[in-house]
Parts: sequence; C-alpha cells; structure tokens
Amino acid sequence: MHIVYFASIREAIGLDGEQADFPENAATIANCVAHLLARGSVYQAALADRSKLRFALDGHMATEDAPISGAQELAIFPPVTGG
Amino acid sequence: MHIVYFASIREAIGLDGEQADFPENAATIANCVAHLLARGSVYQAALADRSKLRFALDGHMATEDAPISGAQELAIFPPVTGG
Amino acid sequence: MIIVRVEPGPLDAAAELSVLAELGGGALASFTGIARSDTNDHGNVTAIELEHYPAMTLPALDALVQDAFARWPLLGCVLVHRTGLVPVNQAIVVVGTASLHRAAALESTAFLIDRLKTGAPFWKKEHRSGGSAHWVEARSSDDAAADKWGQ
Amino acid sequence: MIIVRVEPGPLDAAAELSVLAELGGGALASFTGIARSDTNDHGNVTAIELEHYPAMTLPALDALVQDAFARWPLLGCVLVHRTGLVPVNQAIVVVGTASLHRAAALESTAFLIDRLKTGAPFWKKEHRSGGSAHWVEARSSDDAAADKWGQ
Repeated sequence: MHIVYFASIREAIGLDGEQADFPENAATIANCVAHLLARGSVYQAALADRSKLRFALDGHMATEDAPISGAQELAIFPPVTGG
Repeated sequence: MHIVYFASIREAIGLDGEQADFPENAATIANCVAHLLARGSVYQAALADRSKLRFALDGHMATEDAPISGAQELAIFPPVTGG
Repeated sequence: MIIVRVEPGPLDAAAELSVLAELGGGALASFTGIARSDTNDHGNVTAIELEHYPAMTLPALDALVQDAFARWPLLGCVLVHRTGLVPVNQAIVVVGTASLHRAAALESTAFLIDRLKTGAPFWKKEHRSGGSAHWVEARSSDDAAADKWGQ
Repeated sequence: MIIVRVEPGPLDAAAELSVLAELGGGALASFTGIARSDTNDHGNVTAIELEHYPAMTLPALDALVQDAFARWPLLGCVLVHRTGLVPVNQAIVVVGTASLHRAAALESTAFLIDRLKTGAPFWKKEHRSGGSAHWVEARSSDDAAADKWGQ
C-alpha cells in the first residue's frame, strides 16, 4: 500500500509518501497507524495527537475504523484548513 | 398634507401626488384613506384592496393605524417588489 | 466603507464590488439580482422597469446597511440598486459585504437582500414582447424571508 | 454550467464569476476568501501557502458541487481554489452559484464554502515577516458550520 503525508505530518515524518507493506491482519486504518507507530520516535512524534489525524483512502475521507480492504493509497494528514 | 402615489396606485389614480387638506379629526392613516375613498369611484377602485395598500409617513414605512400628527408627506403604494 | 447608491444607468456588478477587496477582510460575499426573461401568455419579458420613491429610497437603503453593521462585524458594504428601464440580463441590484469572518459576510448579504425586497420603496413593472406591461406582484415568500431575521 | 478548478496562479474573482451572469438566472451569489495580513508575535502575515492533495482535490470539490446541485435548483456553479504561495490581499478561493431563486444561490454558496473548509484537502501555512512559517490550526467553528448542513 502506498502512504502519502501532507502538511505538518509530511514535515514531521520528512517524507511526501512511501510504500508500506502491512501484514494481512492490518485490516483498518487504525491497524496501519499502529504499525507506523512501531517504527520509532519519528513516527510516534508525527502521529502523537490522534485527535488531530485525518485520513483518506483512495481519495475519499475515511475514519480510523475504516477497513482498508483493497485500497491503493492511504493518506494521513492534519485537519484541513483550506478556503 | 402632501400625498404621493406609486406604481399601480399611481396609475389607477392618475396622479403622482396631490395636496390634500384633511379635517382635524383625520388622526390616522386609515382616517385619511377613508377621506380619499369618499371622493368617488376612481379612488375607490385604486384603493379597493386594503390588504395590498402600504404606507409611508415622511419616508418611513407606517401601518394604517399610525397617527399622522405633524407628518408632511403621506405615501400610498402597493407592496414593494424591488431587488 | 459604505457605498449606497441608486443607479439610473447600467450597473457593473464586478466594478461595484471591487472596492470590498481592498479593506483587509478575509471574507467577501455578494448577491446580484438580474432582470430575467421568463415567458408567459403575454410573451417574453424584454425589460424590467424600476419605479422608486426618491425621497425615501436612499434613507431606507442606508438604514438597512446600518442595521447590518449593528448585527455583524463588517468592514464594508456595497448596496447599489438600478432604477428606470433595465433590459433583461442586466443587473437590477448588487449587494456585497466584507468582513474578517465568512459567516458575517454571507449572513449580512442574505439579510440585506431579504430586507431590501420588503423594506425598500421599489416597484417592478415587466415589459413583454407582446407590447404589454404588468406590475409584478409581491410574494409572501419574500415576507417570510425578511421576517426570519427578527426585529 | 460547472467550473471546478485548482489554480496555481493569481485568481481574478470577478472574471471567474462573470460566466454565471449569462445563464438566464435572476440570482447570483458569491463568496471570495482573501489571504489577510493579521499580526502576532511572529510579525505580519506576508503570504499564505496552500498545500493540497492533487489526486483527491478535484474529485472532492466536484463532489461538493454535485451535492449542492442535488440540494438546490442551480443553473451554474464556479468553484476555484488557489494553490501554492498566495501573497496577502490575493484571493484564495472563489465560490459562486446562479439560480432562478435568491435563496438557492445564497444558501448553496454558504454550503459550498462551509463544506469546502472541512472536506477538501487543502492546508494553509502562514509565512510571517519575521521569516517564520506556521501551519494554520483547524477551528472547531468550521466543523460546526459544516455540520449544520446535515448529511
């Protein structure tokens, strides 16, 4: 699965995006976030405030409990501030 | 007192405005309208539908029961339709 | 910055509203009412004639704008209303407000046009392609829209 | 007529909205959001940088517009959002709708900007005269404004 990061989370992780191969039992967005947190302090700092994480699956807004089944791209970003 | 007419009422009466000297006991707009109706069929036709008469005293919207005390100009017109 | 005007000639909505962009506000809202060409048994509308009550019009429009400033934190307001004969597809009225806050700009614009429709002394007459002309009837929906803003 | 666009260069609000005047609707409403220069301990804002999620942005904006057309009888809609670095006093977003009915135009414009604020993938970074840059925090009042339109 491809992961993309935006805004403050992109800057904190230091990557626009990356390829991540989560195990088969990573069924939801929350499971994927748990795997990212396990990578160490950079991810833990970037994703620390769970209340300020927002997600999209293949370009559609999704909540943490959404199943990732079949999605090509997971986006992780802070609350949007356009307009 | 000066009376001015607008839109369909102006056309029905055939005057933009006129000077009218109401008796002292004509205390409200309704009293003035009653005096105009007493003038005959032209006024009676123009002012027939009381629910569609609107008024202003010296440039401020007013209702039929408003006292005319001291006002220089009474305007009589149908409901406004600008915008 | 307040601009309130009655305009006997053509009305350029974009030009009227352009002053609002220079007030340092982050939010501009506007409404433009255009003479439209609907069709009935008397033919197409070719023009809308706007009669008004000159001694009352500007004071009434100005009072509406003052009321808007009392209700919302506005930086500026433009309210320009056409008079006389307006060919179809030309603007009849342009309303715009500027604020730091988008809700203030959007709500005050809606307030101004809703209240103008029932509180400013203008009357529309439709001129039709068949040669006839008809006074436009007021609509009860306009009263309801004006009333929803309270006193 | 639907125009939905992401614009990397300067945005001329009046020019973007001009197409709405030619659709035969009597009512045009619009909202323009402008980069504004407020001041805090880090100095004045000199520019707002707009980051977005290119693969998602246009589909998300288009879905908002489709939703507006499903809710109101609209003749046209313009929704253009700037990206990249926007100097203060330049437009960030322009929203406009045309309808036969003023309530439809006014309400749909408010709906579109309220929902865009919480549903479209844009992020603002303020650049300050002191040289620092800061991500803008989302506001709970924006969530409340978006929620008031229901599902």
